[in-house]
Amino acid sequence: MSPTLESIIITVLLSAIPLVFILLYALVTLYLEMKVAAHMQDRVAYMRTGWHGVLQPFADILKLLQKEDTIPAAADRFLFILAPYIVFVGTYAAFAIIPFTNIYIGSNIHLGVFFLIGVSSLVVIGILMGGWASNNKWSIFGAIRSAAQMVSYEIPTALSVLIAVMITGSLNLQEITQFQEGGIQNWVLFGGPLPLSTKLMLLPFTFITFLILFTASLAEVNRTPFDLPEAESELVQGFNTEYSGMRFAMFYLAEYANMFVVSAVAVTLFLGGWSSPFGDFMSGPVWGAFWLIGKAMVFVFLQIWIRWTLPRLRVDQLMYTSWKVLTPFLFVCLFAVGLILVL
Amino acid sequence: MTPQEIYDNLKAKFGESILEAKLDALQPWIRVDEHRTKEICVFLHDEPNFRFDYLMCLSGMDYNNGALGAVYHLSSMSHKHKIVLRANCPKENPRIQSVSSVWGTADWHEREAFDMFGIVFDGHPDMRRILCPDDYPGYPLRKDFKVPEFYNGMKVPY
Amino acid sequence: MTAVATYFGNIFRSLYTVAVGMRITFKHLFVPAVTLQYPDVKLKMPERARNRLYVNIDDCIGCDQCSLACPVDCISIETIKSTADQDLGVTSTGHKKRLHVPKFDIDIGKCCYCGLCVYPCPTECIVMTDVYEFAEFDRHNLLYKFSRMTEGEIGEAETKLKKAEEEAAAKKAAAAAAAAAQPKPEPPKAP
Amino acid sequence: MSESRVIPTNYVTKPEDLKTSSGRTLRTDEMIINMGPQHPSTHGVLRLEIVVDGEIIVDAIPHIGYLHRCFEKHAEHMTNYQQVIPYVDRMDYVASMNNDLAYALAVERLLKIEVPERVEYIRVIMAELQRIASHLIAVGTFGIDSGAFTPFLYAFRDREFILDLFEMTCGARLLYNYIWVGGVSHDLPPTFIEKAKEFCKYFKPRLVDFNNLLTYNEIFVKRTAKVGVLPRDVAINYACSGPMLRGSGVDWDLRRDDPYSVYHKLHWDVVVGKGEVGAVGDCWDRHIVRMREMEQSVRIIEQALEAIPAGNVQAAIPKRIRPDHGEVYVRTETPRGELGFYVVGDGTASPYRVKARGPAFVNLSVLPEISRGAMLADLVLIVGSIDIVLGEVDR
Repeated sequence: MSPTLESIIITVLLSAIPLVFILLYALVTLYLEMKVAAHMQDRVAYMRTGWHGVLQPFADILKLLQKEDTIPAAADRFLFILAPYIVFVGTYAAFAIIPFTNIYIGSNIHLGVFFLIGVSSLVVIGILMGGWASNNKWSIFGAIRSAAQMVSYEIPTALSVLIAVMITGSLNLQEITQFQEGGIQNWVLFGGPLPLSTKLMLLPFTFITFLILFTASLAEVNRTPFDLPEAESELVQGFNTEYSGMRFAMFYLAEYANMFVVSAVAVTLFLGGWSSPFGDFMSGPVWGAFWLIGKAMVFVFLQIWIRWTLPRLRVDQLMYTSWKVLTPFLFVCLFAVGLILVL
Repeated sequence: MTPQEIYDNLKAKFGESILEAKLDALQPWIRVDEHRTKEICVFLHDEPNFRFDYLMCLSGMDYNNGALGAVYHLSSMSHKHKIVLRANCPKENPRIQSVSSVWGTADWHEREAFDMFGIVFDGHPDMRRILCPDDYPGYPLRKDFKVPEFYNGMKVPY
Repeated sequence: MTAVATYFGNIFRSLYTVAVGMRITFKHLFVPAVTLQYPDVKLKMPERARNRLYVNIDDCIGCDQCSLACPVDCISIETIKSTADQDLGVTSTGHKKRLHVPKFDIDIGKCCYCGLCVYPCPTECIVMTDVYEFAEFDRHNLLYKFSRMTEGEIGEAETKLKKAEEEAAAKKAAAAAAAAAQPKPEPPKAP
Repeated sequence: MSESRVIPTNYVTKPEDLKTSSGRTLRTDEMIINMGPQHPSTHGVLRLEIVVDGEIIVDAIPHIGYLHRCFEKHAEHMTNYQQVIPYVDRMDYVASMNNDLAYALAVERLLKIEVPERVEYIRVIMAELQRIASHLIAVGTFGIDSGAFTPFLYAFRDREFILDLFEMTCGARLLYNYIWVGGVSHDLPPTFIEKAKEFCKYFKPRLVDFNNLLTYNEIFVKRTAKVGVLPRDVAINYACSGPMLRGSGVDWDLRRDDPYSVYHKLHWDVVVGKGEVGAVGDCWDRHIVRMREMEQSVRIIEQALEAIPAGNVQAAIPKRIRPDHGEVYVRTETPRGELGFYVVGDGTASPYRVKARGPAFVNLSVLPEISRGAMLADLVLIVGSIDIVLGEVDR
């Protein structure tokens, strides 16, 4: 075979790994969300399908797949069909730059973080397309709300990522993780491997930035308390009201994948990605994957936990928090970190 | 204020439009002329020593002798006294003056009385049926109401 | 300054109350669940539970009290008077049974389970049991027929009744004729 | 959050208002949405025709009648007054014990019957237990309307205790037909008293948990403060009652101001909204009034359980109810407000006319008044805070 054909096959194979990972991960998170939500509400989720409902995620997926996915008569057919795939592409593309271990990364581009910010706004287009195409008043509401929300939360996400990049000095996520290698004290959250004096000065700002990054990423993923686009009690189901069957499954999968992407990026930037917290005790290619996925799952659990505790914000409060609370704080942190690094 | 005093004041103020009263009943009531109910109610509502600011219940009635009627149960929160007003009207052309401008709650009560008995309240902002569908034949709570056999082509059982 | 105070006050209160809320839900992760796995673990019904109706037809004297008391008229009873020679026996509560009950139907689909029919029954033959799993695939099966009289018995009771009525009618006619024939010759006796 | 948010009055943009840079008029129009009978947060089959300009509501027109079951027509065709009680149960199916109590009191006032002391105490205990159960549903669904799903399940877990108590006494869990004209159908079972005490002890810490999780949560507070503000005089003019009225700061409770049964013998205080968070009479006030009313109800139940005398509960049940000509309007305090029955007797055994004045029907009529200028997400909360049950609205 000609070398180009070979490289194409290799890249296809390499890109298939995250897809397999997403499917496995989605099953686990579906089960996790179901069980955690149930036990937090003093009830027991499914116990019938398999031991303690283990097979329920498969049952859900199968149900969604074999369900008839209707297209509303007055819907804009082409956009309606395209929307879920755009949303999934937006999420799946972000997997390319997450460094799972020191040897494996989708594509080791030097503008990883820049690419991430660009791709995650693709999701907004997909949601807008879905909301507009289903020709339903509620979905229009959901779509417009989610557009406003996503756009206004791009700013805090981008700023907090900028602060992390300022501390580490490179846009390539692999290098960022290598910068943080060598135990917990080198994590960016605790000031990175800089001399102790700068670390101590950096500490409060990196904590605030990490907290803001996590909150803003909650809004990116449309999770409570920012789940206005699909607010059950007001907009029935928001932009995916008219979707059913396979397309709804695609939206669903995209949301779960997005949950992982967001927590994986937060972990890579601030908590040292695949580097183990005990220096080089448990580090190595296989351990690296374990550490990254473990830390990311902790944050996925945190998102689920928040979802079943907090009520929902109103649209104007949503905007208020983004523009008047998160962004000003980040400017202060940006200025302070810049100053400290220069000293 | 005992019902007797209320009756005397009303008789003094409105004279002939206070038609009859039964003050020894379990709950004393006064019957008023149905074309001046609004004035009487405004008087009852604004008069300082009456101050009937709470219309508890307005119910339509079919007296089964060719007369329909509306019964107003009024109470005052400050003075803690109650009175019952009645306004009757003939079955052929049932019209009573609306009091929805005096008490906001009368708006929906009067629409229900219209829906159930067919009593039209003059001066009501939005006189249409509230519970039954708009094209429902007849007024259900009248004593001589026959349940229609078919409604919009649907067979009404029983 | 108050604007800045409220600004930071809001942020602090939001973080604090969110943390309090999350502590509560986390605590509930370790509280045992309250759900019962229904088909395996059944809730014990108290003895006054009002679910399915049951009629002990032997004790029923056909007095129609329960169908009068029912607000939704879901009980329909038909009775045939028994003639003198038939002895229907005595109910467990000592009431003499004088009526055959060929038809005692309760449409449990219409019943509103209010229990008003249980109180007026003199022989307490209608009872609300605590059986609540009586769903049916066909609505017509919800019409419970409690009477156990076969077609033959009903036919026989009817013919007997008709015969007894004819005799009674004949006897009354004869007595009336006889009474009409006698009054003149018999002078009123002295008191 | 922006405290001084002035709700725009003229939010309807007229076509000539908006000019694009090139001078063309940008025509904007309002959208009419049907928050139709089938909607996750209308608490039943209520249709709200909302005229919306963007997210701000220009007008909300409620359409009711989808659950109209002709209660009043049924009541006139019953063969005796006792048979109306199962229908009264089904009117406000969330607080049916209070409905029975209201109807029974009305007919007893008509027949001028005196009820033994023990029955009065049983009725107070049952009514207050039902108030807690009904408030738990109201508060739980209010949490769901604002997006928090967990409080609803905690509320239902606690409500199961009360339903078990009811089932132990009268055999049914939702529609009881327990309070009859002149008494109650069964006397309390022997284990009832200490089981009820056990519930009171169990329930108090649960309320504190519930408040910390939902009521004092800053997001919930921001969602409900200054939303759907019902001023005092509008509340009285629209004859609102119950938590709607007390939420607006009016100190009015029928159990104290128009006393019936043995409430005058028990000590408890009326909870009034004081606008601790936003304005007086907003959604949060109505919510906190319901929460604190539950604590008062527990206090009442404990006192009533102590003071319950012995006696025959079926003593005053009349064999044949034949009231002479007369009419009576009796009102009682149900969880949603003032439920009044106007019963007219005409000498026969079946009632001539029974008019039920449902509190939810009246409280709902004030909805257009308080939801103008609110946002769509607020309308959901305003409907939730009014706590309507469509069985009672439509009768």
